[in-house]
Amino acid sequence: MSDLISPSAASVLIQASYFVAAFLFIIGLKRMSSPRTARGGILWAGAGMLVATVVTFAWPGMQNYVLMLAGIGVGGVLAWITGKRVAMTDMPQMIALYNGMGGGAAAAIAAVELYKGGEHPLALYVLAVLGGLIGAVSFSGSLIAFAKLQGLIKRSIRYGGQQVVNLVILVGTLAVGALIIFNHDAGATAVTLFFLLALALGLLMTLPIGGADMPVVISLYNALTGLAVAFEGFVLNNAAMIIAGTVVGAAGTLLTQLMARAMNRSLGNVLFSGFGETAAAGGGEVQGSMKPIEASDAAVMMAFAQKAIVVPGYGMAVAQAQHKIWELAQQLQSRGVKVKFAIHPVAGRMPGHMNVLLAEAGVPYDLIHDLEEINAEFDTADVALIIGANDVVNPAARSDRSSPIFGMPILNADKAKNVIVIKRGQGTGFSGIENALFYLDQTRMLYGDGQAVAGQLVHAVKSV
Amino acid sequence: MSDLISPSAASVLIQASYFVAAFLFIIGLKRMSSPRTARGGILWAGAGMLVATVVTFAWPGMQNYVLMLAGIGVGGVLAWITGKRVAMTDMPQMIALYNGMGGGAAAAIAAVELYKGGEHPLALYVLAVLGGLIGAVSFSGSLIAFAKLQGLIKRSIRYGGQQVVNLVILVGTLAVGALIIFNHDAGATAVTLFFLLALALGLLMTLPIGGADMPVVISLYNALTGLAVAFEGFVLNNAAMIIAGTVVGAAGTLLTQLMARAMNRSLGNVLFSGFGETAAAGGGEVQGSMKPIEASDAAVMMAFAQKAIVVPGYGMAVAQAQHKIWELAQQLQSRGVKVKFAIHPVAGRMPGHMNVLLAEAGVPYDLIHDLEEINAEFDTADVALIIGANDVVNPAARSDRSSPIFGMPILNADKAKNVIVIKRGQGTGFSGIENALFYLDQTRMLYGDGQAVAGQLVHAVKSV
Amino acid sequence: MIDGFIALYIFMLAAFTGYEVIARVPVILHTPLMSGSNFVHGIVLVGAMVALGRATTPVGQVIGFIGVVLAAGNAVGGYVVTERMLEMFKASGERKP
Amino acid sequence: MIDGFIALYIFMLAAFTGYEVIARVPVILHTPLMSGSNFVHGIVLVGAMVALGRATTPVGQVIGFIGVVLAAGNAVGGYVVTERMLEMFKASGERKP
Ligand SMILES: NC(=O)c1ccc[n+]([C@@H]2O[C@H](COP(=O)([O-])OP(=O)(O)OC[C@H]3O[C@@H](n4cnc5c(N)ncnc54)[C@H](OP(=O)(O)O)[C@@H]3O)[C@@H](O)[C@H]2O)c1
Ligand SMILES: NC(=O)c1ccc[n+]([C@@H]2O[C@H](COP(=O)([O-])OP(=O)(O)OC[C@H]3O[C@@H](n4cnc5c(N)ncnc54)[C@H](OP(=O)(O)O)[C@@H]3O)[C@@H](O)[C@H]2O)c1
Repeated sequence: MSDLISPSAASVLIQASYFVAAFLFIIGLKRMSSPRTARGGILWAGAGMLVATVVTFAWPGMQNYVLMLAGIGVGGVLAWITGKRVAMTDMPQMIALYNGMGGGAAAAIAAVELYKGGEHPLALYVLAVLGGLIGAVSFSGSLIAFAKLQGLIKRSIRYGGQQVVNLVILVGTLAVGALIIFNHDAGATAVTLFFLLALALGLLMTLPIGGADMPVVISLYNALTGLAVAFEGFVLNNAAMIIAGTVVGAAGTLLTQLMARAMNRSLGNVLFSGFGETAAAGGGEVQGSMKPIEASDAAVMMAFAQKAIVVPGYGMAVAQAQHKIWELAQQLQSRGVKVKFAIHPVAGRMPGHMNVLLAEAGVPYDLIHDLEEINAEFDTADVALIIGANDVVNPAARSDRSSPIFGMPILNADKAKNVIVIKRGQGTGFSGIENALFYLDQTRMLYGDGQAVAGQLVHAVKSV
Repeated sequence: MSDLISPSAASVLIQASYFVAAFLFIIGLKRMSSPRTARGGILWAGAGMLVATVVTFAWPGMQNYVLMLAGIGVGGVLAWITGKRVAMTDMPQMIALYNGMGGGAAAAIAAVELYKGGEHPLALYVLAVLGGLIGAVSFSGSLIAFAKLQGLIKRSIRYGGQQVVNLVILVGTLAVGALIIFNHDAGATAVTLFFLLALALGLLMTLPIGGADMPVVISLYNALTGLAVAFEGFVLNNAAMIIAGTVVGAAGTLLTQLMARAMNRSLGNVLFSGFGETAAAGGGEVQGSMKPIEASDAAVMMAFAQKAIVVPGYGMAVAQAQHKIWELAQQLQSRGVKVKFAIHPVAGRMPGHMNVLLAEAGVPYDLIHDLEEINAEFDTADVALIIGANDVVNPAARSDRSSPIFGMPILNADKAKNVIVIKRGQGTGFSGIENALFYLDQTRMLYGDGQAVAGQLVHAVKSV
Repeated sequence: MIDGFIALYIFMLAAFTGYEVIARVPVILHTPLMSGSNFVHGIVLVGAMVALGRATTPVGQVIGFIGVVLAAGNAVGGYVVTERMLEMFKASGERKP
Repeated sequence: MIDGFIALYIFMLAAFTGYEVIARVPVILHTPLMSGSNFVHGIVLVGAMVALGRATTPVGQVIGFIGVVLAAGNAVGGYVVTERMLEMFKASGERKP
């Protein structure tokens, strides 16, 4: 195809297409950041990507077209299949995986250029090396994040002096990088060593971070991949990469901060000071006892309520109970109960986790309410049904200064006339602390796996 | 000074300073667009301007330094004095004036380059010509806007076929511009003719637009000047001009739309369809009669109120009554009356007009409330004191479909127990229509100039 | 190569654009937006294609090929996942087919 | 001169930046912000200075001089007016000296 077009016409076409792609990416991201227009946004960005990819085949003086098509085929088909098949609850790790691949690709570009060597301006070498470093860290780090969330790595590996070791490796990587920058004859060994060190750095940085902090870490690596792509864009003199990469780098940085803030943590805390240690169990003693209830009794209670508020949490995701819960809600609605869903901003393990799950189950989003919208309404609710939520309804956040979650706004489920809590046993939530809500007079515990219990409730309500 | 620095060091210094300036401009605008940080914004932007201006003296190979300093001195000092002296109510026309000067400067740059001629890429000529056209239109147009708001031009000059004439002139200007672009030997006559036509176009486009539409028009010319500056920045290869100009061009375009929307008009309507015709008097008949009241009686009514809401409008600006009104409010406060100020988004003749005036008089901004905040409170107010407002409290906007202001949200002053209206006589407001509020049973008219009447009220309240 | 200061300008402006475009995004869109921006840097594919296309040594070809595979995975996977997530954000009216 | 496509990119990014930076500005800031952005295009002063500084003919010098006068008026006037307007936006607490 590239033979049909004169080199200069091809290059104007390519440049113009890249311009259009960069424009569409920005428009797409803009639309994706507002709920009303979000669905269209990905289509715009996708169109940009398609245009940019297709015209790149016309780049003058290229070879290896067969390899290129094969590569796109292999990578594209695998990603397509896995992306289509993955369950909604497994989204975060898939994002980590695809993001890591992008970082790896940026590192590969850097490797190709650095192995090639040659006389280039200093700035170009600096950018190639930095982009390679960041890309490689994002690659191996994202793979670890994937493995942790997928349950392939179960423990967070920690040892004394870990941060010192990581710092030493970072310095070593930078030293080898500097060697490559200032001595263009450093040779293939140095380049290989550089990338091995960078990959090790990403690995070791990510291993100690707890699985629950992963969404923030993934978002950070996402921003880093953007930056790596931008740097390699400068190296290849490719404006689309520069702009898309930088835009993602900046947007991703902000997003990372917003996510950390929504979880009531600082980014530094996620990455370093705690290095992923989930808060140690703490907080004051709890008075009273937990009072169990049977599904049939809970069903009666709900069936005759005027208004019920459902509070889903991480346990609903684990149990995949969202479909059953929606069935239950519909049952209740058909009996005239007013049902609303209350979603805490950090319920679950990723921002918007519950929204995505409920949306998947078909819950219309006008039944779903934010913390600010619904908190005043618990007063007037006859039943609050807590399913797999714990920290986000813990009143200690309001009152107990010594609690690790003190200060986090919570859903005021304790204000409802009756509270029913579905969970498997005495397990604590993410923060590992006791929950006084479970011991209140109006609270009843409905033990069991979320999905199973919800199924029982559906049956029981039918036969009321 | 420029002799002390080697050309290349100077040019890096200049480039770096321009970069810093562009960065500071963006940060400054960002801060100016939020009330909390607005005051700092102009300082950041100002610092950027200072840096850019000072380093420009080091530009290699320049002459005419004396002329340059003289020019900066003359323009700067005159602007400084007028800017410091102008009354707050006259701000819009001063903004128009300074903006016009910027447009004129961009046109001057284009003129210098075009008179010089020479072989340059086509794109450069196109940009020089377009920037010159836009800058010249903005220059003469802004001067007309200034003259109108300053009261130097009293009538809006209109005649049949006006738009056709303007279109012909536009086409003519573009034709001469094209001649200059494609024939570099077109010579000084063509360039002179081009600029004369462009200046005439700005003049003729602006003359028919009514004074009250001027804020929108000024904002539009502001955006255009930005664009002209950006284009001339491309011509001079000056990145600071390109970026600052484009940013202002885009920000100004959005601002113009927002302003037009806040006035419940479309931009096209302001510029073309109405070409500034203020809405013809219309709307239904009004029942009842206007009932006058004396200042002393009005003072008693207010002094014994629990809660009074002051609604200022354009008449307060005309009468410069804001200081007296604040004195009155303080008098009332010291008698235990709860006083609030209610500001409609388009009260007065420019967005934020009333806020600036009240701020000038020293009214703390926590007493000042937006339409959304305060509208529910009129129900509980004993007195609504309307001073020089008319359209923004006209209930026809709520109920009368035939009214030209139908659909505009208004301040619900008619819900207050008593309404006192200060105005000079039977004059209508901007839209030229009757106001049913003035005929309501609970409304009393307090005739006279705003400032004088407010003074009488202050006296009368003191002696209650 | 794009000249130094121009590169800086582009970098600054793109960073401002990225930052401002997603400022004030609601929490529920954090994950889809993370996924969407993840997709956008899949543009690295065009760079990987060029790197592979210009590679002449076997090492270059192998690394270039790996780069293309990874980049294609980023782009395609990012798209599919984002699209699936955003597809779910519908109001009750839209749901009934 | 900045190369064509790069110029386009800068233009696009600067336009996005300008647009996004002031999106969602409250009505009361419309006039000060108009004045503030009016000040920012006062940067035309540096262009006018260069145009005058490189002018060799009397015509060029006269027009260049006019340009500098006008541009300085734009920059200085824009600053003074904006600063005065923004100076007034204070809460009641700040007012008492
Ligand atoms: N959303 C985010 O982006 C994000 C990211 C990282 C961390 N976090 C943190 O995660 C926490 C989220 O709070 P949350 O209230 O949603 O969850 P949570 O506090 O982690 O509590 C989850 C509860 O679900 C129960 N559970 C687990 N599996 C279950 C199953 N199969 N069936 C029924 N119940 C089950 C557990 O008790 P049993 O073991 O007794 O069943 C546990 O008490 C917050 O502390 C937040 O800061 C959030
Ligand atoms: N804010 C903006 O950005 C903007 C821009 C353009 C247009 N507008 C339009 O302007 C209107 C603003 O409404 P508004 O209620 O503020 O004003 P208005 O409807 O224009 O009414 C002003 C009233 O003030 C009275 N008045 C004039 N001079 C006075 C004096 N010296 N002392 C006392 N009263 C005096 C006039 O009546 P007398 O003659 O009887 O005294 C007149 O009825 C809206 O229609 C709006 O759409 C606003």
